[in-house]
Amino acid sequence: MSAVGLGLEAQLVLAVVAAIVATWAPPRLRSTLAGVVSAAVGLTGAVTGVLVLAGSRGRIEVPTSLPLGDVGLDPSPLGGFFMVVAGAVGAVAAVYAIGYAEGPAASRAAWASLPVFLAAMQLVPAAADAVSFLLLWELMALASTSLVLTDHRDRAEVRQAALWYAALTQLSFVLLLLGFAVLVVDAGGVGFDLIGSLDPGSTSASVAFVLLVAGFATKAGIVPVHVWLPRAHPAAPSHVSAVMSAAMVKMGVYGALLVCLRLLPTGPAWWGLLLLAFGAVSAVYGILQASVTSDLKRLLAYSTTENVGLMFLALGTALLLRSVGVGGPADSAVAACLLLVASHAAFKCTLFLAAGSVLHGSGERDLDRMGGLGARMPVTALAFGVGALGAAALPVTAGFMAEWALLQSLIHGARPEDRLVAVAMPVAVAVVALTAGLALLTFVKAYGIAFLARPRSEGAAAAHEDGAWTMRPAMLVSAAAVLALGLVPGLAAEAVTRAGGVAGVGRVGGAGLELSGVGAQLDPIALSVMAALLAVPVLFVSRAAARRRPRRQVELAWGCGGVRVSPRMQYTATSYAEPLARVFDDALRPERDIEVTHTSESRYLVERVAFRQRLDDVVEERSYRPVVRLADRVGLAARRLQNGSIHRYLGYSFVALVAVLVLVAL
Amino acid sequence: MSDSLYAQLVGLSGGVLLLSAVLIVWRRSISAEVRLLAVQGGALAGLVTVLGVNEGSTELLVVAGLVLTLKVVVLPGLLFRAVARHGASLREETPLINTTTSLIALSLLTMLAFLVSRPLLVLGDDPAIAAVPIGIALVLYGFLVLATRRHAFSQLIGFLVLDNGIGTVAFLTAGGIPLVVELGASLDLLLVVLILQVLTARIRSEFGDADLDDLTELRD
Amino acid sequence: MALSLVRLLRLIWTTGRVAEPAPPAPEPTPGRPSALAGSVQIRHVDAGSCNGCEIELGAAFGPVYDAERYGARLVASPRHADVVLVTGVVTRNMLEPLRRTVEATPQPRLVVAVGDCARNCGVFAGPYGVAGAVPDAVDVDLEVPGCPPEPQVIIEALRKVTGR
Amino acid sequence: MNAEAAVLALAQVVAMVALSPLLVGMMRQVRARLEGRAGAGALQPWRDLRKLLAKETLQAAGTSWVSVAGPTVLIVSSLLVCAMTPLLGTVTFTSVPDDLFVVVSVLLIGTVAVALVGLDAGTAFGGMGSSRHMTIAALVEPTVLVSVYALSIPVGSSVLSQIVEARLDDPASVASPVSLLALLALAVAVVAETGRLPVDNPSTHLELTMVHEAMVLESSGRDLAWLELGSWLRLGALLGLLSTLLMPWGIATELSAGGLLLASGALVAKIAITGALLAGVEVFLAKLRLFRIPELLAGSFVLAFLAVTASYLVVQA
Repeated sequence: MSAVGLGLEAQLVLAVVAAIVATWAPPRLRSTLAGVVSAAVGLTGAVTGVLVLAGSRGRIEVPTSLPLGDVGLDPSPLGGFFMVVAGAVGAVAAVYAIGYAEGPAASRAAWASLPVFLAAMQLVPAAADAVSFLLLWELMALASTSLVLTDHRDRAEVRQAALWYAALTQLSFVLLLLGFAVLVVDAGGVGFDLIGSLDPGSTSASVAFVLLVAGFATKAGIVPVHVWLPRAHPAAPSHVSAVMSAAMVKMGVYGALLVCLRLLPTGPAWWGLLLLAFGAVSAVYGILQASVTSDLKRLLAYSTTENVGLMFLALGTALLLRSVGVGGPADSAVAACLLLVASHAAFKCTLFLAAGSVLHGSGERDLDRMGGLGARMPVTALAFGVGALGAAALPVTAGFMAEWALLQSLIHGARPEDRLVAVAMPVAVAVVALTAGLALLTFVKAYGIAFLARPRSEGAAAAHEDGAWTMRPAMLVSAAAVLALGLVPGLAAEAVTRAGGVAGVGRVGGAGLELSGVGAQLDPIALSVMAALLAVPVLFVSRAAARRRPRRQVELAWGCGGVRVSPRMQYTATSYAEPLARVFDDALRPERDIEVTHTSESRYLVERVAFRQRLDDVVEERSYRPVVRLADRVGLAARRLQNGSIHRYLGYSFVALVAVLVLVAL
Repeated sequence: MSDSLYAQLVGLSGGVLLLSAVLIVWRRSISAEVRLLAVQGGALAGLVTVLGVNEGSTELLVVAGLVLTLKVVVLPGLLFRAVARHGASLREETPLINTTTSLIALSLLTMLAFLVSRPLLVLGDDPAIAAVPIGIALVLYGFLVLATRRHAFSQLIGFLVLDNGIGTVAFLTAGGIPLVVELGASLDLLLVVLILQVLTARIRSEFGDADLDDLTELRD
Repeated sequence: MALSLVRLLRLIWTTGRVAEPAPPAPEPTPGRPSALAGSVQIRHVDAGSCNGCEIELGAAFGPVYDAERYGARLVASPRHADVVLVTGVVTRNMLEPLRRTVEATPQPRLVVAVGDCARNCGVFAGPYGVAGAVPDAVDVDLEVPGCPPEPQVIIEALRKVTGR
Repeated sequence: MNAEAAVLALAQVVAMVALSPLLVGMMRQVRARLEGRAGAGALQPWRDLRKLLAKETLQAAGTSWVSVAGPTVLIVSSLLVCAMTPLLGTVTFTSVPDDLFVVVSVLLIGTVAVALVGLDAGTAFGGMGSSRHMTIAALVEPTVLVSVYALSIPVGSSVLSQIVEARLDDPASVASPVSLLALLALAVAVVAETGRLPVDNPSTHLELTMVHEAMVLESSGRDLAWLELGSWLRLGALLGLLSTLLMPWGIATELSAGGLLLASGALVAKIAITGALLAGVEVFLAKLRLFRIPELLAGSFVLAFLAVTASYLVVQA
């Protein structure tokens, strides 16, 4: 058996072992043992993925007792790329969870679900045919639902979230089932290679494309089917949120790439336009919601919608450009999409783990109640800071390189001759720019309000990060990946080339990235060296000045001479985003409520002012509520049909039988 | 006239047409909008002149002169007088959608105009044809103003922008609508303006305001 | 707008320079911190003034006297300031804020008491709301007499610090 | 190639460090003269800087390393922008091209550094300034990138030095509608980024109206010196870039002592003209209400978008 095949089998075996260990180990050792084996599952996945990317192949068949046949696994380079991403995130999160898991998160069920979830997720991109893909997909969905439910006993919103998640994830499954069914009927077989030989120009291909992309978009959290994300992420334990956000939603992106690059590679222009449009809307909507929310994990969840939107936008650009025969920029767009996947995995994993650490150390998830955590949780602050830089796409982090590649392909994709492209490209540039700008604000807010200034609550004041020794190294490793992908993106160029099947992505200088298809290159190390050299004279002058007059600590910050200085006078996350919320009033529709209580003596004197602001998800409010209400009403109406009388039920059956017979006769 | 100069002049007048329309949407003060409308009329007259000189057509030059008198002198003059009667500080304070959104909508409408004019490309690669999207964009801008402004004067201005857009498209594609048609249409417009002016003056003297939202109550 | 633009342009054109010619520079105060040569940022604290001194101070920084030409500038934060310029008697409510403001100013710093009230309570000596004159609250380096002091006098004091 | 680029970058950094304070001084002087005042002279910012470096630096209890490092990060990012933008010449490093996206991102590092400094002290005004500053920065971004997109279409590259060289070769393109619209949009963006009127009033003392000033209220001594110099350098580099795009003449396309000298003279003249123009215009402007600023930025965005459309029309004609 080849090394790849061995790796695939090892993941399955290790997952089973981990589940058994989690079930049987004594509670005291459960987290450690199950965590180590789960990490091994992730690590094996990552190594297998690397092997696949390095060029080796391997196929295994896992017998099942289902009539559909065996599960066939044969990862393509594209699948290998996603295996690396999912495996690495899984391993880091599992190590983190050893220290983090406590209470319900350390229960038997939770620890047994995690390795199953990881293995299923890592094997989804390895599936060689539609049936295996769907089976693994469903396993991943079930295991993740069980993980979201971890905390269901203590928090009502967890049950609510799990319900939403289950409903949408099943919707996704149904859409995929239908989509694959259309393709399989056309191709006469379930193998991906067989499906890949279909003609993408046919109507059925377009139907399948729409169904499949809709299904994958649901998993990926694209607007308007993103509503499970901001509910499930805050509900799940943080390491699970990290895996779901950094790796699982990527399976939606993988699916879209699978359809667009492998199964139906040369589609018409409107496919690209469709992806681009939904990507653009998701990117802007996601980051807009993220920028005004003050629940840290909800913020990160919306930022995931934003990033997945950018990935879809990149993919859509690639398809659109390919359909009009613009090869170089299209290849860079695919590369940008893959770079976005890798960078988002790195920084979102870091951010969720750090958010978990904050929750663990201070008990707070509301940014409005945090503050001053930098001094109390230095490692968390460092990791979150690096992750935030990545999410804000600032040099020299992973996010920056990915967004740079995307913008390069957009700029060089300009084709005035084709008006569709000519209109789509500047709109996309504007969308990416607005997204980048808002992401900057969002993460300055998240970092600045949580980690700087003074604590806004007792929980934040008493925050600490001792204990749980595995959390810190996990966060640091993840943060290091953010920097590494940003500093030496050239090293990932080879992987991206193989995975996307694209040309013109190479290495330049030390480990800089070159997009020769669009004639652009950038070496982040050289940029950092330049910055360091320029910093030398500045630091020299600072030192000289400091020698003459050293820095002096004073007791109070300047508060206009005020005598009362309370931490409540600081800006909060809500007030920080207030100007933005006002600018985008029409899109966000916040509900504001100001209540002024006057003193009893005079109505000119104010006793207290209460301000309340509610920001609901507009999409959810407008499009889901009516559906849910309708379902409720239909349900009520249906109750009249079943009144418990056996005669009536038999009557229904009889009527149905007659109806069928009549239909057949016709 | 050399080809490149011709192309540049067409581009220039097209640019002024478009820019003045953008500024009309941007500004709140109605007297400023009227001034911009005059500038726009001037640009339209300039465009017609350029086309006329290029084709050596006296008829077009005459039309240019008429456009100039009507759209730079007569119409803005009338509007100015009306605005002055209402007090010079007349402003469109609360359009139905705020200015920021209108401006964003403008950029999308521009792109739409550019996109829908794709079939016109078969008419040739004359600079005049390439500039047709500008005319379509003006029509769309005019409609936007017409649909989103509350004040009767702003609506009138939107209507005039729309008319300029139709004129631009017509001149660019057909080398000009026949003189009679243009004259007839312009005279119609003049009539509309006069009637509206009389009406708003009456409404104003009766109700003290010309805000269209308040006018909806007149039904009852 | 177009009209007001033209009008403003004409105003600028016809007005020209209103700043009066600079009087000769005074002798710098002995012991003035050499770091402050040519550039002095001022944080103004109204510790309980009748606003007479504020009017004169406003005039000193207005176009006619133009204190800025000597390198003096009003700033918003004591962290940016070199001189804390205090006007008025120190009321009880302002005692602590005044001390804090001086504390918040980085070294080298000077405290300038402007007006008779600031120097010795002036006409406001004695009432229960007054904690005392400025020297009673903080160390004063320079005093400007007058009730209110004329802009030239205030500027002269500032020029002694900037040395210009 | 790289050695020449290094020399040029060094020359640009030195020139900008020397010139930016003078530019700010000159702009204040222009404003003073238009207001009928005598003015402190163009050298005043240099005097302020010297004094700030000699003063004590205070640090309030509870502030973190951000307050210490932020000012340095700002100035280094500004210096990096000066080194990368084609101000004196168009010779660039091969592996770090003066791609406008990279330049903008480096600028944003500085923006973020100042915003965090504003939040660090935990004062009400610091947070307020930081929030406003980031809101404006976020909304400016689309205008900047779309106008760059418009400028890059005729050249086929977003590398600034190539855009400038193309403009040198074809001076007529400078006056084309595409270029004028894009530059107008970019100018509004620069005004917003550098906190000039009508977006922010750099000389206000009223905390509630502040944007940039509110964030640095807590900084003193050399921290303040770096923050001030950093934002002056930013203003200088952006005005320099704008004027180079508008008037590309005099810039050195290859490295020589004479060319560099000529380019320096040209740069001084260009920056002086644009700076004086900006200061002159500012006299006629009042600060906009914060919630009117999005209108201004949306307007500039439309201009940028029109520039893109115009570029398509031009390419076709």
